[in-house]
Amino acid sequence: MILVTNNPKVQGDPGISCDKEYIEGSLKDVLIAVRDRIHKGHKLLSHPLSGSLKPNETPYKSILISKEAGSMDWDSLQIIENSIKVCEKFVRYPKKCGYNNQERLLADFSEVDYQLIVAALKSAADKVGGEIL
Amino acid sequence: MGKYRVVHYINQFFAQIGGEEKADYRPEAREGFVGPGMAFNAAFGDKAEIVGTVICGDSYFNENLEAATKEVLDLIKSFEPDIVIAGPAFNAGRYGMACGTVASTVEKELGIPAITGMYVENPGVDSFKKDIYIISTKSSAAGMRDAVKTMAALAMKLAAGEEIGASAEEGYIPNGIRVNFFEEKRGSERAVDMLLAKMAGKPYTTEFPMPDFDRVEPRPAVKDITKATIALVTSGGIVPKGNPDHIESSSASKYGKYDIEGVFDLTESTYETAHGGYDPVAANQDADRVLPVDILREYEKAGKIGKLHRYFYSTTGNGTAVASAKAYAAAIGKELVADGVDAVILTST
Amino acid sequence: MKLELGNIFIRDIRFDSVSKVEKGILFVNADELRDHLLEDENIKSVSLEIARPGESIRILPVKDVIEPRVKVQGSGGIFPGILSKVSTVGSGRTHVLKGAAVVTTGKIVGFQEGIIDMSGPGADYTPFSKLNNLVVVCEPVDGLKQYAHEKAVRLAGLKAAAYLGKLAKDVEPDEVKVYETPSLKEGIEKYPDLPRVAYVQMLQTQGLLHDTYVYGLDMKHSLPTMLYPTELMDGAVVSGNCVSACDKNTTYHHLNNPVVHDLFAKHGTELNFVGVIITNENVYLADKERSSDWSAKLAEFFGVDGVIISQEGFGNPDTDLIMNCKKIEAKGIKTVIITDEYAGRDGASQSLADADASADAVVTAGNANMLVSLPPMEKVIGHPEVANVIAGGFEGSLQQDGTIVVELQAITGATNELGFNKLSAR
Amino acid sequence: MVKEIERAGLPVVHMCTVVPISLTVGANRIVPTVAIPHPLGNPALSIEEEKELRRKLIDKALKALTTEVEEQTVFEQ
Repeated sequence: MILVTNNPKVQGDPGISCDKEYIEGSLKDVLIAVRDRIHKGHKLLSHPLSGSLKPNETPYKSILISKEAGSMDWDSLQIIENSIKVCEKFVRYPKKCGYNNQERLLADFSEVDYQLIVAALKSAADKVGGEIL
Repeated sequence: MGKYRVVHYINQFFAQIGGEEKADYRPEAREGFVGPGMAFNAAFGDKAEIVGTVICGDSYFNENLEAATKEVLDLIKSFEPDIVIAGPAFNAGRYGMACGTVASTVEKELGIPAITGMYVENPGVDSFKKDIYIISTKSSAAGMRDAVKTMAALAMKLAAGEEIGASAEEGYIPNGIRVNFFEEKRGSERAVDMLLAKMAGKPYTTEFPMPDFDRVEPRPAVKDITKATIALVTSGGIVPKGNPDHIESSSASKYGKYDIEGVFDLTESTYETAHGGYDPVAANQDADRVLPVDILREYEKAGKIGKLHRYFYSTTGNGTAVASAKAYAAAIGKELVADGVDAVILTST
Repeated sequence: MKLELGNIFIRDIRFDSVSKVEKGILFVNADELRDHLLEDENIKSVSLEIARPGESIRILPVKDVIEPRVKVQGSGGIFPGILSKVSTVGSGRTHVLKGAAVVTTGKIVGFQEGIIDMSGPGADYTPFSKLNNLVVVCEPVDGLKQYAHEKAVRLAGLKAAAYLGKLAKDVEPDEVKVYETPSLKEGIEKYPDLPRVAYVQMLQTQGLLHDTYVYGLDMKHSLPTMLYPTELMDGAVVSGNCVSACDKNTTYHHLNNPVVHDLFAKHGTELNFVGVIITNENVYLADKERSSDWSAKLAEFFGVDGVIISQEGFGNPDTDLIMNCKKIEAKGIKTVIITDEYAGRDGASQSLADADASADAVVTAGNANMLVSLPPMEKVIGHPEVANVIAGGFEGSLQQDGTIVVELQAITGATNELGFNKLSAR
Repeated sequence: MVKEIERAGLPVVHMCTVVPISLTVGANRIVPTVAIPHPLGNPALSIEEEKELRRKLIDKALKALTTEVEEQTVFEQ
C-alpha cells in the first residue's frame, strides 16, 4: 500500500508505517500524482473525495493506492478522473480565508484529513492482518 | 411605460401564403401581426405588441442559410424590437432549424432577447437548446394555444430583464443549466410517486437526466484497405512542438488540424502533447506512441493502405470527456467525409 | 412492529422557573438544564437561547438539530445505545414535542458550518426556521481534542432533547398516529397485490466529523442491515456529522425521516413498505463495494419490487449512490435515487461525481452551489465571524452591514438528500 | 467524438487503453492499447521492439476497419 499525501501530519506520523509519497503541493497535485500512478496500474484503495469538505476549502488530501502495479483498473481510473473534474469545478471559486486564525484552520483541516485516512487505514488493516498500522 | 416592441418570425405556411409549393418564399416584412401573431398579441395584453412580422419560406431559409439569415436579421432589426419570437415550429424540422437560427442570431448579433418553441424531437432542439430558450410544445399546431401562452409569458420576463426560473417552471426545454426552484411536493413524496410510476411501467420524468449514452449504427467495413484513405484523429493532444493553436490541456474547447505532408516520423523535437490528463513524458519523447504516423507511412509505402490523409486532427480530453466533444467532433467528421477519407483511426490515451 | 406517535403541538418556548409543557407552550428551567449538561466534564460552559419562527435571529454554526421525544410505552428508551440501554425500540408509544427542537452550536473546528435564519430569505431554505428552537451553545474545556469536543456537543444535544422530551411523558397528545410494519410473511399475506418497497438509507460514515451512530454503534464498522421504520422514530440513528450543512442528515431528519413517512402514507393502499435497509459511506473503496453488494443482496432477499435510495453528503457518496443503484437495478429491482447537485454557481457544471445509465429515476434536492444573500439579523446566536469560513462562504462573504453572501451549502438542511424539502432544480 | 465521426458516415476504429471508456463513449470497433501515457508504444522496449508492437496494433486496427460489425466489438487478438 502507498499513501499519497500532502498533509504534513500524515507524513510525519511514525504510526502510519506504510510507504508514503509526499507531495509538496496542492490538493489537486495529490490527485494528479495518484492519477499518474493509476495510469501505471496502481489501484485506488480509498476515495479521493474523502470527506464532505469541498476541494476549495481544505488544502489537504491523503489517498491510499496499492503498492503493486498490474493492468490498469477501470474503476480506479473512473473515480480519479471524476474526482479531478469535481476538484476543477470547485477551485474556480475563491478560496475561503481564515477569519482570524489561519493556523487553527489549517490544523483542523489537517486533523480531519488525518482522521479520515486513519479510518481508511483501519479498514485496510482489517484485511491484511493489521500490518500497516 | 410603453408596450414592449415584439417582432414575430414565421414561415410561409403560418403566414397563410402556402404550403410546400411556396417554401421557397423569400424574406418579407409586414407591419403588425400575421396569423398566429394575433394570439400572441392577445396573450401580451397591454404589456407588449407585435410591431412587425418577418416571413420566410423554409426551403429558402435552409438552402440559403447565410444570406437568408442576414436578410431576415436586417428586416427584424428595422422594427427596433425589444424581444423577438420565432415560431413556434412544433415538429417541422426545417422550420425548427430556421427558428433556432433566427432566434440565436438575433441574440448573438443584435443583443436582443429571442425565444422560440418546438416539439422536443424537432432537430432544431438539439442544435439550439443551449443557445436560446426553446419552449416545449406539442408536435402539431393543435398545441398552438398552450404554446402561445407559455412563450408569451417567458418573452415578457425576458423583455423585462427578470430572472428566469427553472425549465420545469417556465416551460422551456432543459438546456443543461441547472436552476433551483420550489416544487409543490417535497422530494421524498416525489420519489415515492416516481417509484410507483416506474414499478407500474408508467411514464415518469427524472429530475436529473444522466449524461447521454446513445449509440450510433456501425458503418460498413472498408472493402479494400489497400485503396483506402485513412485519417488519424487523436484525443491524446498531439500537436506540433510549441502548441501553435494553444490547445488547452483539458476539456479543450477547440481542436487542431495539422498538415503532415512529408512527415514520416514524429520526433521529440517536432511534436509533443498538449494533454494535461496524463504523464506527458512518454508522448513528448516520441509522439508516435500516441499518434502512429511512422507505421502508417511505412504501410502507405508498402501499399498496405491506400493513403494516409494529409491532415490529422487533435484534441485533448480524458477518456470520458471524449463524449462531450460532440460539436467539433461532428465538424471534423463532416470535413473528413468531404475530403474523401474512407476510414478513421482514432487514438485515445 | 407497531408504534404510536403522540404529537404534542408546541407553539412557543419560554424560560421559566419550572420546566413543563402546558397548553402548547414549552417552559424551560434554564439553570436546571444547564447544570444537567455541565455534568459532562468536557464542557466548560453552556448558554441557552431561544429562537422562534419569524424572529430576526441567525444561528451559526449549527452542529445538530434534535426533536424532543420520550418513550411512554414499549421496550427501550429514546436514543438507545447512547442515552438509553441497547434494547430494540420502535414499538409501543412515543410522545413528541412537535414544533420544538434543540439546536446545538459550537465551534468544534475552525471551518465549522451551518446557518439557520429564523426569518428573511434564508429561512425559506431551512426547515428549522419553522420550529421553536432551544439553542444550546457549548464551550469545551481548554485543549479538548476535536473528536472529544464533537462527542461532547453531540451528547449535550441529545441530553437536552431527552430532558425536554421527558416533560411530554404525561401530557395528553393533540394527535396520535399509528405506524405498523408487519413481518415479511404477514405483509405478503396481507397485501398480496401491492408492490413491495424497501427504503435504502445511506449513512455518512467516513471518519471524524463525518459519522453516524446506530444504537450507539459507529456505522462505518457495520455491514448494511435492516431496521423497522419505526426504530428511526425512536432515535435508533443519531447524527455525528458536522460537515456539509446543506446535505447532512441531522438527528431531527432521522427521527422524522420523510421517505419513511411518505412510504407509510401509501402503505397498505398503493404499496407494501417492507422496511429500511441502512448502509454506510466509507472512504475505503473495498468497503463501498462490499456494502453496496450487501444492500443489493438484502433488497433481493426481501423480494422487493422497488427501492428508494437516499444519500448523505458531498463527493464520494456519489460513488456509493451509483453503486447501490446499479447493483440493485441489476437484480431487476426498480430504483429511485434522491440526491443533490453541485452544478457550480452558474449551474452549468456536471452535478454529480459519478453517473450510470441505470440511474434513470432521480429526485434532486437542488444545486447547493447557488448563491444566496442573507441580510443582517438583529441577533446572532453562536459565532458570526464563522460566516467567512463556512462551507459555501467565501472571502468577503460577511459584508459590512452584516449581510452574508454564501452558497446554499452553508444553510443547514437546505438540499437535504432524504427529500425533506420542496427545493429542487432542473 | 468517436460516435460523432461515425455518425458523419465513416467507419472509425477506436484505439483506446481503457475499453470500458470506449464502450461508454459508443465506439463500435475497439482495439485495446498498451497504457494511458503511451497507448501505441512502450518506453521500456527498444525502438525496434516498440515499432513492432505498434505494427501489431495497427494491423489489428486495419483488420477492425475491414471487418463488418453489427454491435460494439472489441478486437482482442
